[in-house]
Amino acid sequence: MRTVSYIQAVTEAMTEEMERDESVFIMGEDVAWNMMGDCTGLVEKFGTERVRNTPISEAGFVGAGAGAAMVGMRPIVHMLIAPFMYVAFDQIVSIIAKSTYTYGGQARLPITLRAPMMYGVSNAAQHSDRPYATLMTIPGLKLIAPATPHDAKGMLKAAIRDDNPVITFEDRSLWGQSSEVPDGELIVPLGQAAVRREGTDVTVVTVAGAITLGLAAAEQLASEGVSAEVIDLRSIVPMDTDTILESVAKTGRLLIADPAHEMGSVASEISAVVAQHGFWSLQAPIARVTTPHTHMPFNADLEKVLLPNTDKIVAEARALME
Amino acid sequence: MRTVSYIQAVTEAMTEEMERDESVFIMGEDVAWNMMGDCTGLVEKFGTERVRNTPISEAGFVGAGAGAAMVGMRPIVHMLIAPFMYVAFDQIVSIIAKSTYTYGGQARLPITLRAPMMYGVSNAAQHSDRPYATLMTIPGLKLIAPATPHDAKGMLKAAIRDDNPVITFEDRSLWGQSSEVPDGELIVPLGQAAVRREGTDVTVVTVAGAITLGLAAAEQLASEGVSAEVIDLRSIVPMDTDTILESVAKTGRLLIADPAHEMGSVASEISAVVAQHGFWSLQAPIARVTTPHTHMPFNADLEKVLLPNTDKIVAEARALME
Amino acid sequence: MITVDDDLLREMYRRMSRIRKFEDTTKELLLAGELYGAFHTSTGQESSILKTRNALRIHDSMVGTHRSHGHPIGKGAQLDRLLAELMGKETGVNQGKGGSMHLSDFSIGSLGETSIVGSGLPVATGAALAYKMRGDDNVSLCFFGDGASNQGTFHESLNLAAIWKLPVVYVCENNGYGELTSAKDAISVEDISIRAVGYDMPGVTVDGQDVLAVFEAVSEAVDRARRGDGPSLVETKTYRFENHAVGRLPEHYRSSEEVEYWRTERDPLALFHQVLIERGFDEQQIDDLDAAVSEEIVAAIEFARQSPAPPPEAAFTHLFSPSAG
Amino acid sequence: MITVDDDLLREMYRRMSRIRKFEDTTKELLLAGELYGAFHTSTGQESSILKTRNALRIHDSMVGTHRSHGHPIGKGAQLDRLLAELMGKETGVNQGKGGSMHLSDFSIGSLGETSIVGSGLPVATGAALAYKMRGDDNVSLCFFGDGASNQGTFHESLNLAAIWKLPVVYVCENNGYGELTSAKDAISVEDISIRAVGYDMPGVTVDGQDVLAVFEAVSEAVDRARRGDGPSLVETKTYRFENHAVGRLPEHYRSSEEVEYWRTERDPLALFHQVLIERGFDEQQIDDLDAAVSEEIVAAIEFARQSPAPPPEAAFTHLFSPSAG
Ligand SMILES: Cc1ncc(C[n+]2csc(CCOP(=O)(O)OP(=O)(O)O)c2C)c(N)n1
Ligand SMILES: Cc1ncc(C[n+]2csc(CCOP(=O)(O)OP(=O)(O)O)c2C)c(N)n1
Ligand SMILES: [Mg+2]
Ligand SMILES: [Mg+2]
Repeated sequence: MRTVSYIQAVTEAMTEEMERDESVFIMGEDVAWNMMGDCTGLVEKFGTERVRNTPISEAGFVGAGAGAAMVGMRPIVHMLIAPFMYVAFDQIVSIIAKSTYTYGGQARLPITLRAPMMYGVSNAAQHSDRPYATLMTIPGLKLIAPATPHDAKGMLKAAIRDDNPVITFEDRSLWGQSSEVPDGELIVPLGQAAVRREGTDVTVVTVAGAITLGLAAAEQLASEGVSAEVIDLRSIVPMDTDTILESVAKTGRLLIADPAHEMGSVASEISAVVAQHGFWSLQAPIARVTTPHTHMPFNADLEKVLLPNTDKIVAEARALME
Repeated sequence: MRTVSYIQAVTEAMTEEMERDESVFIMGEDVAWNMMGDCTGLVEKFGTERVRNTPISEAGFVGAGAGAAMVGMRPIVHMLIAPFMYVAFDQIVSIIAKSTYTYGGQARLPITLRAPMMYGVSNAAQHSDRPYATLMTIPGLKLIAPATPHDAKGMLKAAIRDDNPVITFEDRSLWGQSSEVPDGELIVPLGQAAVRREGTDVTVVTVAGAITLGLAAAEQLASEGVSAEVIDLRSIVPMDTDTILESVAKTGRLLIADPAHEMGSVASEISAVVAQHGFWSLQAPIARVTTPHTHMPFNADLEKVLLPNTDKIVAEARALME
Repeated sequence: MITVDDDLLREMYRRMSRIRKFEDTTKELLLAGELYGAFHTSTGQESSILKTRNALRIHDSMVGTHRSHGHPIGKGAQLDRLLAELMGKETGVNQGKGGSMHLSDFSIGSLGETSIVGSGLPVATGAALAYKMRGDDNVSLCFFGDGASNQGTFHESLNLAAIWKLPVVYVCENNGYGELTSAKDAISVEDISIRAVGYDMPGVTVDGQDVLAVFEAVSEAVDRARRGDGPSLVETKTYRFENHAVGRLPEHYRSSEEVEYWRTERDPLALFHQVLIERGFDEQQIDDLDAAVSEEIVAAIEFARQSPAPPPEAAFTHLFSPSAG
Repeated sequence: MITVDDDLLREMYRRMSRIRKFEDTTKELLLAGELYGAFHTSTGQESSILKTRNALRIHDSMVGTHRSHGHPIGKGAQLDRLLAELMGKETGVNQGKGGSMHLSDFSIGSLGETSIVGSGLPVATGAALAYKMRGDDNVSLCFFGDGASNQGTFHESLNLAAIWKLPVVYVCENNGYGELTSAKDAISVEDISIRAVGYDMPGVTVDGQDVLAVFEAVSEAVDRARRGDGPSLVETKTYRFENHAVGRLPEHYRSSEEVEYWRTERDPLALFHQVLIERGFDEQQIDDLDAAVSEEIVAAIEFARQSPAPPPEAAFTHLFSPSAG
């Protein structure tokens, strides 16, 4: 075991997979320059053909990733910041998500899109989205949001090896966090949620960086005598509804903490699944702690007004216990 | 009162608003040729400047609509088929949805996007999406799905007069349906659901063309002694959650019929709202009758397997009554 | 000047005839209600489509458009599985999931036709990127229409291919219209090939009804790509004899004289027939080629009709590829 | 050749000085922690930005980019409300909602800067469409970078403007880099202006550090647009003195010699200073202009610092415009 930061874990995953398989390569804006600090050492090891800078042409290079994947490569496409996917949206939806189905299984799309999310850092509306819910509406994509260095490494490696398109939403509020990662090979299968803390009174499901808030809230709730079970969703599609339903069967209460906008959120989807398939376990309403349906402002204090935080989670959880 | 088809109602709305206000114009692919039959008489009345054919450049002309709106025009942009919005997705999200907020209210975006949806007609995956749920995740857009000729006219006129971006999802399964529309001015305010049939046992909320299925199901349920209240959502954003919550307070049961894919659907959002704010009224799980999380196949029978229908609604409603 | 021997001439004619007869058949079956879906035929564009074996190898790939029946045929696909696909059958090349706008055949390098206008250009560019990275000498062929040349993906793809010197040939089939809109009203230049200047790549416009002219231009571009000298843009001026979508939509956007002129004076099959005669073929030889194709078509119809429909569960398969991941 | 009288020279210098001093100040305040956000400054690009009153009227509009501090200033915006915006204050031109990447001032025709690279081109094109449809003689000015010229929106916008003959001038500020990537590695042509050929519109490349050259090229394009003769593409070769984003990111992608060269030999302010002297201004006159600008800056800092922060409820306002609809 070593202590590794999230961003290092991401670099390790890419490095190991590129070493292992020649068909893996990374492309994106300024990746060869290691602009974001997440490609350290890659260009030195693999050269600028396999660590490939692209022009600012998201539709073009995302679609080129799809084409390369269809003939046998395994591209990692670096989106720089998640909302830049909007520029390439049609390629993601109409080509990447749909080709395997439309061509009756003839096409394989082993492509990984890395979509780091920046929010809460005064980048204003155009740069601060957390668009996993937007993409959840599109069948044919696997969506993940690893929340620990361990998962950042193991899930990214699984994503790269997956023969299907995977979009990995890296919450940049986690990039700097460090924790234990085993030496040697590490693969974390996609599609499984992780129980991060066991509890009996209320289930708190967290999405992406909300894990930090969820664990802090659980700590505080514990001091008030409320036992929260904290589940890190990790994989958005496929969604591990079994783990959530089992937990709710035990606790009878559900709160979902999700940094994205409330309407159509992953929080809403989880709520709907439980309201349909876990209804008889519920002893209280299902609470969603999300960002209200408005944009991210530039002003730092205004942004804080909108985003989920520990206090909001604690308050909602308390209300469920009444 | 006259009997008018949905598509005629749409044409009337555009004609009247273009007569009323010189700043209203329509652009899109082949609109001047009346390709889809929904622009009958427009080019003869208003000429090719105001009924403007565009090249196949969705990002370009949708964004141009935004720019024209910012300096005082009121464009109606015809998307032809809803999924073509993906090609213009960044302009819709980053510019149209966000500019009013980002510029602190300086920008007005009185633009209407008409997004006809074709599904169930063997157009295969790329042409058959019903992407209102995808866009619901984006704050700053008003989304409507009128389901009667009356609303098609009155809501489209309200949309054109609205100083904000409105996307109107026209379900083409409704285009050919006719019913009564009053003579003279007709404005239907956005943001209000409509109770289409009163009932006491179960609330059936329908989205877009699902109204046809919902009403047929209610008829059948009535013959089995189950009284269904059918609510036509009409406006997706803003969503009239009050009307839904009131109905559920009365019936204690909720089923949502939505032709879109289940994950992240409008059905899921409605369910989450009720599970959070109407929980104590609920006597049964919340049922969603939607399209499973997979793409639309070309084969007509396979497509039918996936789409909601009356039988599925009746069966789910029955299960709620047990 | 590339030499075209008799064998090659014969093969070219055979492929054109296959496309023509396939399209005539599909139109008939559609109007008779046996086929369905949004249906865009290639009749009139056969020359423009054709890339016979010398220009393109089996390992080379191609990407098509919504007007796609002809493209896999041009590359050598079997007609029976294509027709079965149009009937939505399990034996269809896409197992009934794709239909008219997505005919494909990965086994012969047809990576599928995509019906979002302009969306295929990045895909073809990416296939070329793979070939270049792997160091094999495959070439990627990319079809798109005049209308598609106004999509942003055109610009981004050509720029990418140019800076990376990718082995890709962009073939713009300019049939004069995008849906109902004339290219003249939608495109800022007369010849789309001039846009190649903006990417520092060769651009050429050829008579799309003259199969030998198309063959020469494309062969040159393919050779160039295969040599590692980078991408090219080839524009073929052609015409679609049928309406945008068969059996749908108004026809008021173009004159019947114009359609008539192209059908009678500029029919690529008739023009090529003429060439064959000049090159010493006799009518009998040509009739024999046509007859063989007709037999293939009859067999294809039979195959498609006899094939089973996919079972209901098939709606759920192929969302993902089976994967260890 | 456009004549530039002394008044105009003075005004040009004043605006350049305003941009330079504003940027020097914002950089200082940022590094001192008083400002925040992703921060792209225009230092070095002042000439390229400048469109003084004769070229552009108040009713003409402009659309900028993420590197946007200079653009509204160039069009005559007040510094105090811009600086207040960078501090996130209620008095900011965007009421604290936009920040560094969205400085705007609709009151003087700055329709806002948009930070998604390339996203402003359709918007500027649409403003021009409105002007044309209304028959007024406004012109729309569109700024974008070398990097942005590879986005699909560039292609689609220029084609739209060309076929519709819209009164829009596309000004590409080619500062040699998009983030860390050299234009040489990302763009398939040496001069971006050659891409105008693909749209049948005039395209010209000028020395972006020579304000008079920029002024002349842009004035000509603006006049042409105003006359109803359609769009143009003007490329200004310029350089950003600071890193892509101030206080962030590595600087290893370009040599310090290169930066030094541009700072010392190709500083647009110093070059213009020279011109003014040649045109008969004395140092005192120039000092006076600078001093007046410095005073304006001091006042702007004071104003921004004293201004209140927006109240928490402000997070919820402006999602929609108030509307009867
Ligand atoms: C992005 C997108 N916009 C619009 C359409 C509708 N559409 C289908 S075919 C077509 C015309 C395409 O014209 P062109 O590229 O010239 O091809 P052609 O049909 O002439 O072969 C259009 C607009 C579409 N399929 N995709
Ligand atoms: C669509 C999109 N992709 C990537 C980015 C990240 N980004 C911000 S500025 C920039 C470089 C832009 O280069 P250029 O257009 O030359 O403008 P400059 O910064 O040189 O003024 C990039 C890639 C972005 N903001 N938007
Ligand atoms: Mg065409
Ligand atoms: Mg630049």
